[in-house]
Amino acid sequence: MLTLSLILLPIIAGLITLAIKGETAKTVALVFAFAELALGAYLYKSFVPDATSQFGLSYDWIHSAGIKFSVGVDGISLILVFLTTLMVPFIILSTFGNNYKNASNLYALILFMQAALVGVFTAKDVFLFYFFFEAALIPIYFIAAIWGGENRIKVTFKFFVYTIFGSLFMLLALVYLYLLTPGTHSADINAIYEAAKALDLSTQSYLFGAFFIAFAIKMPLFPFHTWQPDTYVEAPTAGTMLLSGIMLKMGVYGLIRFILPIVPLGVDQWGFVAIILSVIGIIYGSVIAIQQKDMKRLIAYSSFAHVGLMSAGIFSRNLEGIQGSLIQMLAHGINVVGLFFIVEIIERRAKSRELSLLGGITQTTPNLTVYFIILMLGSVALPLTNGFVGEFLLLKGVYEYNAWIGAVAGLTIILGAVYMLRMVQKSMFGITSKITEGFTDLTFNEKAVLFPLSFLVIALGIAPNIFLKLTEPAVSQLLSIIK
Amino acid sequence: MQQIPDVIREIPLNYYVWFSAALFCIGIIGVLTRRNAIIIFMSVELMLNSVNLLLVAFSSYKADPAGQIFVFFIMAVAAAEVAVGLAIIVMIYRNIQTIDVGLLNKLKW
Amino acid sequence: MSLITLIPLFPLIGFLINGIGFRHVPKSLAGIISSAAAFASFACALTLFLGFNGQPQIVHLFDWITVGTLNISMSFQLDQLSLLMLLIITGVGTLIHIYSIGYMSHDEGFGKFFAFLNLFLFFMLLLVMGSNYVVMFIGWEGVGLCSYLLIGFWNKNSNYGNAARKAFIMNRIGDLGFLLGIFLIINHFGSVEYSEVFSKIAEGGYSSGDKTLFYITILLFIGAMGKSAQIPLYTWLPDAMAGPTPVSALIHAATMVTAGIYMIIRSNIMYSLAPETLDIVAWVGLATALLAASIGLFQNDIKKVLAYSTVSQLGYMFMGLGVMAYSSSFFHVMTHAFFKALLFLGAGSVIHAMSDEQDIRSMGGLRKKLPITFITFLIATIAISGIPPFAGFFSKDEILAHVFEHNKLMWAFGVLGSIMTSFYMFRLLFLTFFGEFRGTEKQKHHLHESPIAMTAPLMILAVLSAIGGFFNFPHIFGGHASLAAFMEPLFEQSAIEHVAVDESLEITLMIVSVVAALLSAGVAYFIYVVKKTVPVAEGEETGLQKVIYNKYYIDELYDTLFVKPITALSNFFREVIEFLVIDLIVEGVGKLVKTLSSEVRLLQNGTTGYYIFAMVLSIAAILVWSLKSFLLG
Amino acid sequence: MNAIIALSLFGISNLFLGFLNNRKILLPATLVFILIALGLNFADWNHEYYWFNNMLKTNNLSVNFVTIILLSTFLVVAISRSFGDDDEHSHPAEYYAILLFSAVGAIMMVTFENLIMLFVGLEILSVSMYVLTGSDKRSLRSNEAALKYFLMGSFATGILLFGVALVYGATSSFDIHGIAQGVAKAKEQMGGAYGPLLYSGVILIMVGLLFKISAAPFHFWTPDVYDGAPSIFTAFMSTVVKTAGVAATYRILSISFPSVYGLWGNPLVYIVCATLIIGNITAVYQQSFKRMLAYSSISHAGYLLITVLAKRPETNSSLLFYSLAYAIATITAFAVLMVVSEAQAKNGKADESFEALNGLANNNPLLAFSLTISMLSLAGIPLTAGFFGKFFVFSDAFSNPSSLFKWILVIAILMSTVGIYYYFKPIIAAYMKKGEVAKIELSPLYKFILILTTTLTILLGLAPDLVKNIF
Repeated sequence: MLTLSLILLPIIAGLITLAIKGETAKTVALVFAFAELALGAYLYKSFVPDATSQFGLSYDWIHSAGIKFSVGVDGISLILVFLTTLMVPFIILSTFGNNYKNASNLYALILFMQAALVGVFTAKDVFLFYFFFEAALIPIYFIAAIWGGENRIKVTFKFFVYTIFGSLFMLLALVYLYLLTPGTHSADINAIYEAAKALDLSTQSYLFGAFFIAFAIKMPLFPFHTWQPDTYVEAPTAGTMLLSGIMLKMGVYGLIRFILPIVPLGVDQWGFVAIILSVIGIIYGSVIAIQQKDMKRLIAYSSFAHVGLMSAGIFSRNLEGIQGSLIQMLAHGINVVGLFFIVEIIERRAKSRELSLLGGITQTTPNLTVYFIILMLGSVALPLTNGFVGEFLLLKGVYEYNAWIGAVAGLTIILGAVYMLRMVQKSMFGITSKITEGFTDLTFNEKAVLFPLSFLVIALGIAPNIFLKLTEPAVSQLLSIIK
Repeated sequence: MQQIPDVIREIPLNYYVWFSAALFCIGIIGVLTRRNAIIIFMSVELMLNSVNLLLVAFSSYKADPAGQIFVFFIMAVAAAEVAVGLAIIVMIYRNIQTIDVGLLNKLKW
Repeated sequence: MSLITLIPLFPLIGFLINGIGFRHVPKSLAGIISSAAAFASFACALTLFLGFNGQPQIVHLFDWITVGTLNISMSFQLDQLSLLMLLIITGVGTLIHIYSIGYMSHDEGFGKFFAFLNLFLFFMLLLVMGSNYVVMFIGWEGVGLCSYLLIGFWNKNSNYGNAARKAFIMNRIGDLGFLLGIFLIINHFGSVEYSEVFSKIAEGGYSSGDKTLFYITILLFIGAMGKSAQIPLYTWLPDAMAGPTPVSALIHAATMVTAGIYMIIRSNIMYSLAPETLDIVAWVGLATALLAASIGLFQNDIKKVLAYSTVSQLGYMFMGLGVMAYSSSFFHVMTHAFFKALLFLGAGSVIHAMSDEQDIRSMGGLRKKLPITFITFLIATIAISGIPPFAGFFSKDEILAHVFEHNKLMWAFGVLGSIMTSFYMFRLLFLTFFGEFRGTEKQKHHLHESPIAMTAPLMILAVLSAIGGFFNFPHIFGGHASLAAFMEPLFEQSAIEHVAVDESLEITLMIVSVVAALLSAGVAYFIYVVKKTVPVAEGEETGLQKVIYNKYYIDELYDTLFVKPITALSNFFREVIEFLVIDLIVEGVGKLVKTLSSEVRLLQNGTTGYYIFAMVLSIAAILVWSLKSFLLG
Repeated sequence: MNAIIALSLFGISNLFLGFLNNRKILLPATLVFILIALGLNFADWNHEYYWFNNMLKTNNLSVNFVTIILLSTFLVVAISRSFGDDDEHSHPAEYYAILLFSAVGAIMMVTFENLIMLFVGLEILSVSMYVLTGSDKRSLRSNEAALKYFLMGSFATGILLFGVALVYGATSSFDIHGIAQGVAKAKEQMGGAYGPLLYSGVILIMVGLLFKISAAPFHFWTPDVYDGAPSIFTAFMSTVVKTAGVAATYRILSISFPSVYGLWGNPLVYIVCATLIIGNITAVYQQSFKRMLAYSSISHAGYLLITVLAKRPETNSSLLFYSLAYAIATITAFAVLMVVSEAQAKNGKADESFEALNGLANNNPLLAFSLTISMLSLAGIPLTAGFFGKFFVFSDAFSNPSSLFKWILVIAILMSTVGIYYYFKPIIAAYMKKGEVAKIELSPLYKFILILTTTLTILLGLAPDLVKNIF
């Protein structure tokens, strides 16, 4: 029931928000988002840390086809559900400084998106998963395409078509697997796992390809990423936060939930290629980020690089890699939302994100610098920040898979520092420029977003075990399925 | 006094089939080569008649009245089609003073 | 709460108070809070030291990262090594905090500065107190962060910012090595706890030259290279002088940069089993010592000279480590902390007096105006030059003696290095404090001795620099080598070859190096005091001098080798791969569909006859194809 | 089956109502008629009856198809807005009557048990459509469309009939089950082989029907006719006619010719692929919303035919679901297209290009929203009925062991992606392009229909079992 309410509450909230016009809409949306967060926290609190799927619930959905509306939360889901419920209130709050046209629609879409995301992370029926996986795309498309920047139409469209293209292949794979299940067929994820055991290598390779394209585009991995920087740049910041903070985790989650257990032989065969692509992505994204002039684009590429590491960790298929990717998903969500918000704050005041035009912000708005540096540290994985735990475990996982690849992937900690420090320096330090002179101090709303996020950066860095303990049984079980 | 079906059966069935097929093809060729809407339409009618012939022949050979009943349906429906078809052709003629189908290519791409 | 936990806690609290409220905590209070925090830690450390019973204590705080069988706990280990480091860090740290109250009094970022200093202390303490490699890594990176923040403290100047970034990034290169080393340790020993890892090695029957240990040690050493500024990762340290002078003293001389030495001593059991690594360590140390010393010969920035000197001294320490003279190296760490901190603080005092002038060509004759500074600076110079009986003499000669046993050639180079050390230090001393004042009138008018907050630490450090050598007074002079004895348990499990030192030989060696140092000091005196030579102005150097003055163009070399190619690569990726290859393929598919569409739609040409023709043709094709068996017989 | 009789009578009464000189009454009357017919149709639920000397047969499947047909007719009539109340050149009574008659033809096409009924039904439908296509007598486009449709349609009828005659010759029956028996018998007699008579007959029947559902390469009439015909009739054609055509094709191929699957299945595979590719690819370039919908209807014929090919018992329900989802979405799209193109008319000519939709969302959120949902449904995006339509179709196709299907699916997927490209054009125009569409006043009925279809689309997209269980 709890899981269902987690999905339904945002939908109801969205509908209510839609009905309310004007300024109150955002407050209503925020209140509901916090209510959802409370539910999420309750979920987290009531979760028993073992490998089982909890708070399960199953209704017949498409009875004739054995497809169920079946949801449940295990450790892996939990961390992502928690991330989703956690970030959305901040994302909504982060928009308070802006005046959007038809704002109630925007907030409703954000809430709908949240429902779909929670759905993706809790679905236990593969078609339900696919359903939410695609459904999540619609709100974000509209958010980005209606409230976005100048090139939004072309860019978001490319994003939409590209991602749908990928996921259609996943649909094919899912249908194929579904038809393998015995009897009147079932789309339950465990039944699919069972059915997939009998597959031979070549079939698994095809399925691997189908799943991989879907998730690789969603995350995105090199070389499927061209939609990503453009979309991040053009989308309104709330959209960018949703995309990078939560939505790309759908792809990562898919790797863990689908590719690893369903096509283990396929991963044996092609996992190496996937890891190589991921690692190329890390280096490629980082190196490009070094020279970016637009802050948003810079963070977009950095996010691209980070996701590459997560994927590499997952494909190395050991406990550290997967645990690392889970904790890193949480951390990356927090960091990237925070960083994008900082860009948004700067853009609100300076009307520009160009690094060459900024500088010296710390002299007018020192608080911003503090938050920026904390978030930046999370992003460059300084120990005792959230990013470190994830990167440490991920790199460890990749290193265990292959020391050389691990070493190359490790370059991320160097390159990450290079571009992040560059960004901080060019924007915050130096002498003030014409557009940064008149910066006003942070507003209460802005602080209300940045402070908790920064707090989380450090808290999660100090006490990652809170989450690692919750996910470990589920991950171990997953690994036992693979072996 | 021979029964009509017997008369029909004096000619081998294959001949009917080939003849109808030939007639049908002539109709098709007519449709393909002519530009005048009326003549095209007549060619279509020719095709229908070849069908009628074939049906009647089969009907006789199989001693099954259903084929001939079908022919009646075809004739009736064809008449309706003629009515509508000619009305359309007239309507076009009124508008552009020609019934050359080659000129009617404004709707394309 | 145990005393051990309190040690890092005090600076953390100090950081939080000053950090959160650095605009609100009154200036007078900020410095006092910070210094008190540092002193409280020192007091704790001292209490622990005095009550230390020789048994390592481990304080387990909480499990930090647990994954499967790997458990990385947040726990502290208190043993001989960490105790000594604690004393140095908190002791010197406290002095520098106090000094900073005076030095930074005019700076608007006063509170922020102390917050950072406290934060640095916190991380440095974590580094040395951690009971496992990962906690060490926390401190390792944390001090790197503080170093970054403090180098770029005056953030309006973008050159300082660049220097800060350079420091952080170069450190990160080393950190990657460290991290990979940790991974290898986990893979092989399943734990990162020192106690477990070392006991596994001790019991595991690893033979000398073991491959795994070689890799581990070399990776860890890469980490040490970054933090302790060894070739090839040393160029950040001279640039780091952009930070306020107390920072240079604390971080870039006394404490942080010695973290690499700490790490190797901590891991001595592994290094002792990896002779190849030790060779590398020794030679890298030697090369660094010589290179940095030679650059130091011609620098004109007072802090730059000291910076290169630091790099050079660190090189000595590594050289000592390379010959397994761990306790000697540590001894040098300790004495170096005293005299180098003192030198920097003295330099700070000079700079303070000179209104932020750092070029020694504009100084001269300051000994009258700054008597305390001068005397303390003199003591430190003597100490670093290795002239008895001051601290540097004992520690450096201990290292050199061990080096001699190991490799005579190396020893010869070492002596050459100490000749250069003595030369540039005295050159610095003479140019700064002797002769005539060469600065502007305004500066001359402004000259004054520093306030008591600054001079008191100078004096304390001067005393330590003078007597520091007696902490490990060698046997040949009738001492007990008490430091070495104290540290002995650390090396119990280590396979150190103990070569009996021939006493007469040792004394000979000492005499050689002391004489060499004195000679070179004399030459410096001759050139800069007697002949009153002043280094030529910027850009007028010639020949070798020019090359050395420009630091052998290493920075330019790195720029060409790494920075420019990466920048070019970045542009290449962005402009060529990203837009011309990948995007073009993706967009190309879209364009292809569009083009196809515009072609395919032409099939729909609007002619009825054509449409019917197409139909007939298709029907014919289908019929022929389906009936081909009949048609072909 | 009383629905057929009732509808015929209602059609005639409609003609009489035309004399009343009160156009207002026509629309509600027709709607009531259709609802009555729908009610009568449900009376056949769970009964298998043969009618008219075994010429027609009703069962649940046919009831479902008839329901879809009548529902589509109802919706189309409801959005007809009395064909412009002030237009003296329009003849609403006749139009409604003809629509009702065509519905009769369509019903016959889904219930036929005898090829005579198939032919009659097909012709009722086709001839009615010729008339309606040309109903805008003064528009040259309408004229041209009518003539093209008429000439090609009658040609196709000829092809169909020739095929019927040949099959009759081979099997001695017009009864679809009789034909199946005849085919089996022929198989027996000829030792597993079939004569060219049967072969050619099957192919020609299939072609004749494929023409009606505009499968490539027999699709050429579709874009021109859909484009030229008045929008309201285009809506009818692309829904009712297509549904009936697919149902008829499915019925005859699956009942009469399952034993010669190889014969019609192999060419159909290529036809399906060609349909998918041509329909989708060509739609990309279109600048006219209406013409795009024409190509879209071609592409959907391709998806529908996949179910015909798949030949599984579940195919029924997939086919029904897809048809329903497609019909609802298409009618919604046309509903929006009609009002917007009229509101944006330039020089008295309705503007059917995508540009006409620019900025629609600003003043007409309902229209824009309905349009969006319908486009999403046509594109097969989740949350809409179209997604499950595609999903069921793909499942059917996948369960067929033939490896050819995997390639069809790959093409179908690629083409679905292409589909998104053009289905999003109107959405983008409505929400993101700059432009101004004055607030369009909609009648309550129109609004109701838009809301109804949109709700249905979403509802079916969330809970397909609502109807899937029935099918």
